[in-house]
Amino acid sequence: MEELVQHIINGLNLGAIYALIALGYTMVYGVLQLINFAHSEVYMVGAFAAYYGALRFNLVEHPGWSSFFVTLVIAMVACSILGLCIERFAYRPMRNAPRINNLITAIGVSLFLQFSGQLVFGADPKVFPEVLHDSVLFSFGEIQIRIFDVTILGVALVAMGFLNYFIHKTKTGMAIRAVSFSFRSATLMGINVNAIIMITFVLGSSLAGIGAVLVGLKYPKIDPLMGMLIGLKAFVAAVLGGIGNLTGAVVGGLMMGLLEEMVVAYISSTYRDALAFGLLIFILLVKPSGLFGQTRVEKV
Amino acid sequence: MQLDLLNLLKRFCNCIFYFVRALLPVVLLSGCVKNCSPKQRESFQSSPEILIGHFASMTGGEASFGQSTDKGIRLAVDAQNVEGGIKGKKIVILTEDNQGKPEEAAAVVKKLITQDGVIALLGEVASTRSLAAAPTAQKYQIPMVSPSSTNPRVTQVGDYIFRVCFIDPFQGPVMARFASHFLKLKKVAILKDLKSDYSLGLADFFKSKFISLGGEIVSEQSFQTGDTDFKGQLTRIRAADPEAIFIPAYYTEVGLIARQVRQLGIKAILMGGDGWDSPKLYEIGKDAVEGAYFSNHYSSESPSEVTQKFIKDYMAKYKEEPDGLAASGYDAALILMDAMKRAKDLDPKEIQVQLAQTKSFVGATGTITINNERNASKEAFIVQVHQKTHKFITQLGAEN
Amino acid sequence: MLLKLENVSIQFGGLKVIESMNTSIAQGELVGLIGPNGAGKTTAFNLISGIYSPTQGEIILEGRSLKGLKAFEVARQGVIRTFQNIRLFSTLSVLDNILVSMHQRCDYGLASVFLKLPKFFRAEKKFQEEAIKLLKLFKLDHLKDHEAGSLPYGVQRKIEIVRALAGKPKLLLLDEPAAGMNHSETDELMNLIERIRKEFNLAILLIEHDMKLVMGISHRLIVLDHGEIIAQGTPSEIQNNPKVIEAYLGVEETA
Amino acid sequence: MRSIYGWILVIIVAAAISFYAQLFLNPYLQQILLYIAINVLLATSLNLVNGFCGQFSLGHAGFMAIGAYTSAMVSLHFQPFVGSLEILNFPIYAIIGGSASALAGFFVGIPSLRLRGDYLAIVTLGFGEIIRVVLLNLNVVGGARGLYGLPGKTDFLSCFHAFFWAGMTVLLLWRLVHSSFGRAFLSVREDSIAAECMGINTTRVKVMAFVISSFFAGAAGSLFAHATNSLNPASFQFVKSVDVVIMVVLGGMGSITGSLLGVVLVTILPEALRPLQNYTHIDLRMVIYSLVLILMMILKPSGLLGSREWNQLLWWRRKGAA
Repeated sequence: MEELVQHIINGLNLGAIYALIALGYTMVYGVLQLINFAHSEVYMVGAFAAYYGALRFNLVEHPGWSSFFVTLVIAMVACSILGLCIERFAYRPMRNAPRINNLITAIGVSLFLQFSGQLVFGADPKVFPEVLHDSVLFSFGEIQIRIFDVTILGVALVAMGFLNYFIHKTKTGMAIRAVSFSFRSATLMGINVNAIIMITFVLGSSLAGIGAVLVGLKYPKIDPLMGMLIGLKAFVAAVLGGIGNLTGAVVGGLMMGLLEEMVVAYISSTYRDALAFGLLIFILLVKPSGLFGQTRVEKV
Repeated sequence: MQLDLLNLLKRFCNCIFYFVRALLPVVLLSGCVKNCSPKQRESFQSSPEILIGHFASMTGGEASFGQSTDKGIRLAVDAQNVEGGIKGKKIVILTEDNQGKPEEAAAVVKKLITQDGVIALLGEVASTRSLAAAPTAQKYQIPMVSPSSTNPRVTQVGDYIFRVCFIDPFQGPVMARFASHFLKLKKVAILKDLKSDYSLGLADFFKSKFISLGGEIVSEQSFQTGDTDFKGQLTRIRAADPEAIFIPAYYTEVGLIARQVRQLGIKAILMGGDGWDSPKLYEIGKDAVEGAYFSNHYSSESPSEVTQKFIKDYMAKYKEEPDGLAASGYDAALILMDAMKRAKDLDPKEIQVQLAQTKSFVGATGTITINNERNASKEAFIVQVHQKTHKFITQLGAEN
Repeated sequence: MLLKLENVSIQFGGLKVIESMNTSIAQGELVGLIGPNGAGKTTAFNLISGIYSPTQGEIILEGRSLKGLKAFEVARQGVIRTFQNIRLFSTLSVLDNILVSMHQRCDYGLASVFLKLPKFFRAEKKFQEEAIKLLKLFKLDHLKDHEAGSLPYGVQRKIEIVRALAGKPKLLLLDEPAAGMNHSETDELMNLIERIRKEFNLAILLIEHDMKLVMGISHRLIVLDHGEIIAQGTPSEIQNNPKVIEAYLGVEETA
Repeated sequence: MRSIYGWILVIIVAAAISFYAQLFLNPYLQQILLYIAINVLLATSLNLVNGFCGQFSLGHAGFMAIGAYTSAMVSLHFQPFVGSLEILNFPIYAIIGGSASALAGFFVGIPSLRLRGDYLAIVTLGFGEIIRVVLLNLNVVGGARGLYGLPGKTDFLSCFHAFFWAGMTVLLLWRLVHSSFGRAFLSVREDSIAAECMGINTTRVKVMAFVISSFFAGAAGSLFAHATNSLNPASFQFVKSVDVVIMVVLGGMGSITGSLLGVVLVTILPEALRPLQNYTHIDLRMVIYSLVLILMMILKPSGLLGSREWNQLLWWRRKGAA
């Protein structure tokens, strides 16, 4: 029985990280109907920005909550800047090109960031600075709750809470939702669509930055290709929950984390990735728009 | 349908134009590439430099392995060039990237041999890419020395394929003998990397030997290169309560695995293979890898002055500590150049003959003798991780 | 009786869009379907052409029920429609647009396509000639290689009708063919519709707001309001039917 | 009578290329030429689904993998012709590989064709990844260790065989697209609801496109397996599907000539950039490749040839297309 609880804790942890990154995919898709493949690379750059930032301000010497938050801010700022650049130079010119061209551009940007990352940061894996010490908070029997587990869940919940508040309670949030419902009518209603899209990219990218720091602390190995696998899984989670729907991304992320953990724990670890995609295909065939997405009926 | 000759003719030449138009770029490119680097075989003697090809994955998933090997090779070659090269000729290393893809490795080796006219090949770290390239090297009779492919089948491709590292059937049992004789272990778990043939090979040979020595494999789990979370597999291993966990993988994953082993409160001893050898192992693993054992080509503490000289030169040139792959690359280049020095002339056939006769060559990774299967028979070092250093424990030779 | 609707109704969620429609269309008859905006005319079209399936009731074509048939099976039974907002294959040429509807009658298989057997050439020639004959009827054959999407609005409307005709329909559903046309074009369209009805012995169901056109050529009219048929009959009967006037013009405020 | 011209032309061109390759090109460039032939099969077949039929598939590498592994397993155990006639085995392997992956195309096509646009892309992407993971775990096909010792040489005959397949694929797809079926594909791309109302069974048309395209992808897989004499799941990653999609999109969606151009460019660009490395000492190839891709998408969204074919480009055969 204790094994199960331990697996659930691991699963929730993994799921929280997937959810944070999935939110980035969902927000950009909501606004631009674009699968932002480059989002996984924004996450990677966030991790490296935190790495170099922590070394630059030698936060490693005195780890603790203050330097943890400084690293978080560094990563969020770096990711937002990168997100803005991608939107400005790669996606804005493509605004009214056919959907497939947007997808190819997104893949192009993702490949570009991967390979230039290997050149700039070097291909060898680096060690993420330990800005926060990990220790067992409390444990009963075999089960252990560590500081990192709590921080990850805590920071993820705070970030999602803020996002939820921002999207549903503030004016800009309403504008973002308007743009995601209908691009043209939002422009007619006097919403500065470019600004809204930039804000969406900033929000999505900073969430990826938070995810990067959390992953960096828990799994302190970073390399230029770290974004690929976790990005694909977070994207699958976003689609699972219903691409374009915020709650869907969070639920999808948590579900993905838990299910992956359970498959590895009780079935066989070899089929872990196959599970992720098998689940995705099953859900999409049963409910094409994902768990929370609303089916868009094509009007004749 | 009356036969309209003119229309027929027009349609016919349209089709010709259609295909020629599609193939124009091919003709253009190949033409230009062909005559801007015409390297014919006979000109080996006349060409001013000795060309050695190094095919490696400089980008893609295993870029850091390819790059370390390349640094090791260039260190050895630059040192030799300072002493006037070989037979008065400067040695040039042509490194081509195969992005970690087997089919690219095959194409790149063909380029190095037939277009650049290399007289010898160094490469590849991973057995899958060595196996993809070996048939080509054998077909054109260009000697190929692999620094660290441990799959036994690589050298069985042909008599022009050599390696300077031991093979899985040797390294796996060495660790198994160490575990059962030295550490007196009975219950061991295995965690292997599904996507790497190096890991699968080592795990299988370790398992068969360990069981034959009366040991028991209590749990066998696997993961994939690039994974970061191993809690699921490790929780299952914890349930099997092993005395030790054998993790035949590269240091890139082992550091993280070790941390999570300790986080889950598993006290088992950690064991591994030559893939662990890198200063980054301790950087990532911190105290989780303290006291872990792994088999390796050499120990950075080994008294042999060739090893110490290698470490000193490497630190001087690249300002970072070398890892096992760099040491293997260094030795592969040294052995190849040693064979070139002994060869009558720089003909690949001659070099192949000399390579086969390499006897007890003292390299950075210990004394290497190329046996008749063209593998390196050498001692395996068992080392223990102690802070940043890998403390020398013992040396185990082949089964006596 | 070509087509019979037996208390057909459909609801989206709670909203009853069509309320037990009972009507029929005879062979060769031209029936006008009129009613204020949002009365459910286009939904009725979608029901008959198989895009929506009715929640209750039955649609019977020549004695056979269309229940459960997909839109393409209904089309192959001979019920072909045009659309309110033009849905031509815009990047294809006019000729290709017409040929698409003939695909259902294409008798050659993949083998004859890959090996270009004589059967393929014969069928293609037959289709081409048929299509050009139809286009000549509408005096559009000079545009056959033009991109359909780049042609003027009125021409695109006609092409959509030709495309429907190419499917050899028994019942042709025209959804506001004269929308956005001026008087002279509407008159020309009226004669054209009359001509094709006679020449191809078609039954036509016509949705139209232009009363001059509808009253002019319809044999019978069905008036739809809020999803219910409030009146059926000849144009003259409908013109002074009080319910129809009320539906269109609303009731005077009694003092 | 006219139907044989196509085949004669294919044979002539395949023979011409093979002669040229044997006489002038060194083995490295012959290998690249073989990869071009294989990519022609992949790109033109994917263009049928993405370009002509408007369905967006990101799992083409999965179909190629099925074809490659099925034909490799067959060729390891079953060689009907031996000695000089050995070349005749390879068309059989290609057909077996193609049919196996056509079957897979049928089973993937039926459920996933209810989806539209991005969702179909995701399901096909998922399918490609599942195939790769299954192959990794199947020890009977060598798993991560890979499959070795497949027959096949890069000599005149195998080069001719590869280019014969490439030419045949272009010819067959050209004829298919210029027939009534082709118009059915295009109508589904333009407006599937309107097509359905004109009597086109859109589901059957989409499944047919999927099955034909996966047949040629399977055949390409078989050619690939016997050109490199070894197979490893690492060659069929998601990046491989992306490469094929890039060839189709760069060349021009809905233009077979465009795909040919896309294939030649995308296969040759990374190889042509290799010499650049000696000057810059760092490997910029992939960085330049992805930059070219982004710039192409911004400057010429419809691809090099848009949806125009070669005959529309020639001045004397100008088809009135505006």
